[in-house]
Amino acid sequence: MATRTDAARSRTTLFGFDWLTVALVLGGVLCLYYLTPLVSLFLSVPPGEILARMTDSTVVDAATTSLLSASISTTVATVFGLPLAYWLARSESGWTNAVLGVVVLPLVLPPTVGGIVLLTVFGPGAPIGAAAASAGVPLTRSLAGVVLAQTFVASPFVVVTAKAAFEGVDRTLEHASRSLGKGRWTTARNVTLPLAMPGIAAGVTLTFARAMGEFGATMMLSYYPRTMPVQIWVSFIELGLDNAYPIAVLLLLISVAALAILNTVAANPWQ
Amino acid sequence: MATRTDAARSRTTLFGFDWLTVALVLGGVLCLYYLTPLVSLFLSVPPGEILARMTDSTVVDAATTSLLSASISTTVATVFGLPLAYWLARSESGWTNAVLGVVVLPLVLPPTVGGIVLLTVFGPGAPIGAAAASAGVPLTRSLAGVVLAQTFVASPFVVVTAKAAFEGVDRTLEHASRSLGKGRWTTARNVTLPLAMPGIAAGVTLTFARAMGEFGATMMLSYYPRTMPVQIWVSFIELGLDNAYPIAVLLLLISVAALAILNTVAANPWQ
Amino acid sequence: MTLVVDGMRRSHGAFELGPIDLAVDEEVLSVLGPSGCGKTTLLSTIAGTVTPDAGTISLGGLDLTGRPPEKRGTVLVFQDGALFPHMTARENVAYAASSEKRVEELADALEIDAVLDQRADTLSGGERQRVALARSLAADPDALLLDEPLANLDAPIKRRLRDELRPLLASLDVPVIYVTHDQREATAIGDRLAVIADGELLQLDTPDEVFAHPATPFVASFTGSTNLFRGAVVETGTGRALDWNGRRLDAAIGGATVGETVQFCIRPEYVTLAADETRNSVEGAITRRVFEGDGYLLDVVPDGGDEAVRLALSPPAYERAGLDERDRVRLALPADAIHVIGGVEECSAIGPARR
Amino acid sequence: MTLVVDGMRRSHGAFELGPIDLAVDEEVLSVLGPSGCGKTTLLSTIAGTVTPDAGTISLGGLDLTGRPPEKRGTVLVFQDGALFPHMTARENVAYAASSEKRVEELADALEIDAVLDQRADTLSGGERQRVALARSLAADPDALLLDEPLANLDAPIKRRLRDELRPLLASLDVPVIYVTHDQREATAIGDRLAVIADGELLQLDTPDEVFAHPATPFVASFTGSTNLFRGAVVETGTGRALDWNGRRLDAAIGGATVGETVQFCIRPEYVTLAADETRNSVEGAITRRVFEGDGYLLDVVPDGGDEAVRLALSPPAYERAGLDERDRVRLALPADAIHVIGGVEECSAIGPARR
Repeated sequence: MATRTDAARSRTTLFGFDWLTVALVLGGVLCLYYLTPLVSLFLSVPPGEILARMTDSTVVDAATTSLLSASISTTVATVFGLPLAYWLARSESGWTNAVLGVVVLPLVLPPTVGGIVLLTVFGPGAPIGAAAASAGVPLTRSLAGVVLAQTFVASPFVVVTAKAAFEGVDRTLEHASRSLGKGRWTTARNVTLPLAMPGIAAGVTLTFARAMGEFGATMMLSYYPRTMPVQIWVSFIELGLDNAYPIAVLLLLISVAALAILNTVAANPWQ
Repeated sequence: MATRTDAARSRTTLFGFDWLTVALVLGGVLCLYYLTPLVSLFLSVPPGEILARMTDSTVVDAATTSLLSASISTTVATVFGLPLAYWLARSESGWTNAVLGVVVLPLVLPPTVGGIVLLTVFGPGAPIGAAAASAGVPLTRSLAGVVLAQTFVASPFVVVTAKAAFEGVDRTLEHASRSLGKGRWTTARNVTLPLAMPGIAAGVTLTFARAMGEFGATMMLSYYPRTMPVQIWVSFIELGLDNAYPIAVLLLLISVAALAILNTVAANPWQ
Repeated sequence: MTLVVDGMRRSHGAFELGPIDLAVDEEVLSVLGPSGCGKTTLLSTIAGTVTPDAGTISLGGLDLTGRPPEKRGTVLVFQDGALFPHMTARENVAYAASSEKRVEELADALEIDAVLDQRADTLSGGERQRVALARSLAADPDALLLDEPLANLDAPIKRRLRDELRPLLASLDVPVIYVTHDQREATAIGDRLAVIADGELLQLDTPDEVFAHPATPFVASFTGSTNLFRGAVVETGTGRALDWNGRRLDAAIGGATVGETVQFCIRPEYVTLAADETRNSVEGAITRRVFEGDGYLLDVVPDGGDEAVRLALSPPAYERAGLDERDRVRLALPADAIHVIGGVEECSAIGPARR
Repeated sequence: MTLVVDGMRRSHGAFELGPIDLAVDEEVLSVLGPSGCGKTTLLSTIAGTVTPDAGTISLGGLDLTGRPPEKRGTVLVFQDGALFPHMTARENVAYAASSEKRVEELADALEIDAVLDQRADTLSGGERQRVALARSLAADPDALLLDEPLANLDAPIKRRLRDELRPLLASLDVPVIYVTHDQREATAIGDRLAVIADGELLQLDTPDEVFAHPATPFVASFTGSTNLFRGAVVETGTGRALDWNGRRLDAAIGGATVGETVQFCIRPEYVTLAADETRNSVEGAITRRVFEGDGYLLDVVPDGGDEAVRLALSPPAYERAGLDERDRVRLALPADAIHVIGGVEECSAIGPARR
């Protein structure tokens, strides 16, 4: 038997070895495909030149618009999204699946389509949009429009990530707290929220990063005031690739910062 | 003691009730914000008119380009991404975290920035891009460019989702198979892959959906041939909102189909 | 104060618990049953974390049905302690305590002073359960519910905590329900013992009574009465007796009528080695000998039979007898240790379990 | 064929296993230890799913160290069976079997015919382990490694499978290592018994010998020898004896010298009720009585002492004695049942466990 087994074993090893190598090579190529262009960006432009152009008014304006709008969208998403995430995590209602579908749909919807559907409600031709515009609060080509676009596209991230974080908190702990005489709110504040915090922080970070990078829906809803991704497009189309670099570098650094937060204080949902 | 406890209890209930109501209202508003614009799109346009315009050459060309490019990108992402996902799920190497960071970065990077960094490598001004163009395979303003953009932006989805699926397969089962005399490859084929399949299917679905919707990087790399999201933008900007509806409806239906797949044969990663 | 469970039912998918009727005074009621029998669901309905489909639950005359968990005065102790992992042991106890002084008192009583400032998730299993108990007592429970609190502990720690728990729980003077799947734990801790299987309350009595007179074959098997046989009730000159594979066994027959086939059991500890032929004795060969460390189990197949009789001997008794596998012995089955269970039904507990 | 583990070490974070030296012939070696002691790591290094830091593992003279798991001939049986959930029971067994005929044979032997076409994830705990065993045997193991296969089963099923396992494992004629935290299971199944704690092999001997003469206080405590005391070795006219709180106890002293303080233990099953004053007898009051269902435990504090002596009685013996809590009794501690362990060291097992 030892012989039979040994013969079978060698074959497995040889094949196993090849298979492992092929797998590692394929994975390595993919990683290079992600990494090379990022490194290439920094090699393409002299740092001094980029730094000098950071104070250009287009860069400063775009950065201001993006940071302001993304902060507002993220706040709105968190305030409206956290209770929904908790309900999705804990409810035994038959509706959770349907509601989750509604939350996930904007995640799989192309952002340009998101822009189109938002225009059918908030565009100048739609009743709500027209009413708001005549009240002096135009919902397109305005900061409000940017926030509307970013919220639609980015807020599902905080909902699904916080939902997973709440689910990660053992229900037994909540039951224990309730059974010790503490109400729902005391339990949430002292037990659920502290334990879910890293996951919630991850959701907030992802939502902010997604809002900062929002392009498709914003192009439809609010070409002005220009956010950083829109400004990249405009600079590229009007003045050429070089002129898009400063904002691209800024946004890349913000993405790296978001990644750093995910891997430290927050809980990387993909880890 | 009963009295003290009862007094404390009533307070908790009242507050708990209010808190619950507020939470449900906030969550409900967010759901309405996702749902209303989607419904509104269908209310905005007469179905007959949309149907009639589905055969327009712009619609057909854009749909062909999108389906073809997204299929290629998804295949490439799956072939290169699955081995990487398995390695990320199972390796005890200290490198997994760094590699995962490289995979996640494109997920948090704005797609327009993705387009810019790809241009620094594959653009006509870059060595690789120039060499390819002179060999007759231009990597921008071509189907190749679309695939490059979509792969960069969409492939991380299959990696992170399949990674989670592989992690969901109890290692004990793999150890059991190995201990029964089966090699690495037999184990992967008979145990790991079948059990991870719903999660892998989810990753492939998400990657395909994301590739179909890719806009920011594609705008930079390959304005032509026009994919559906690009065509939406062009129709909207050149001919007005109404002309963007047919493709928007098509893409919305594809998104709903993706969602349906996630909730049936595949494993919705957010469930 | 009495905890009363009245006609409580709860179904979940194919599983159905109840109807359960219980009244627990200021005593410790052990609830014994296999995994998935509904023990935990029973506790959860009393604590209010699971809503029953029917029936009422009351404590000291106050109807608890429908009240939220925090307004019931019932405190649950969970299998792994359910300590809040982001807090220290002290913070866990203080979470439920009315004063810092009470925390110190309980830390003394449960001997957790030394670990009071450790984070809960760094405690060992035994320490965790001590802190969980202290936290539960800090909430001044009107009724205490314990869900397998010792299940995941190593043997020596489990033994020690069990011995400490008995007087502690008795001193609380509130209704206590103690759920476990371990028959020794259940008997050692409970004033009374309820046996549950498949969502049904099979027997509720003192531990001695349950062990001596199991109500069903399942109770007999689950409490370790592994000698479970079938026999016919026959008429003898002086009364009724059992006919077991042609052998006559004297026993208290109870309500069974002549001609009926009944199941009867005798605990292995009550079977003895007999010096010579007496009534209720059988002779046969030892077919299996199992050393369990604190005792020996001998399986003896009586001549002409096929069912083995199991006999438990303490190590000194075994050594005195000087027996070995395949030796022939004579066993006495004392008439007063034979318990007739009732009409024949299949006993599922000893076969491969059904879900 | 012999399985040899030689100087094997494996550390993981703060935990260190080994060095372990073992030689297992065609016999069943039980490995007993508390949770986290390194039992599972030991099996994993032998099976090849964990790489040892040092040492070698060989089977039948063939060096296994460094070989992948599938090339070792060692087959692991896991705690919950590790059945492939997407396959039927039959497909699970066939996965490892050389022929359909072998599947049928094993299904017969392990009585799983009835569930053979059920999906593995619908099986009950007992059925799962039967299928897992069949699958392991189907792979024709050169050595079989079992990792707590009965740990999660209900008592009657566990008892029955345990009784079936003993002859089954013995009939394999390959080295078998059976890991468990249950002292009764370990003794019932093993030809020899290894006790491990904190990654260290404390004792390896026949079960009788480990129970009668534990090598360390931990082994004594973990195997249920709860009477663990300290005494001084003194010179008497006729030889050496123990001085225990001023009492003279005859005992086999072994290597300890006069004046040395030693620990000694006596199993509760060997303590007996004495009729009148003899050598090695103590008198005192019963301070605690624990009914465990299949026996009684009595704690007796000898007059003038503070350490309780525990006595285990079978139910009939207890009933014959007619004792109750607080009654005064005289206990005999037979000289040949007292085992002197050696120099004084702290026994951590009975306190709140350290991690």
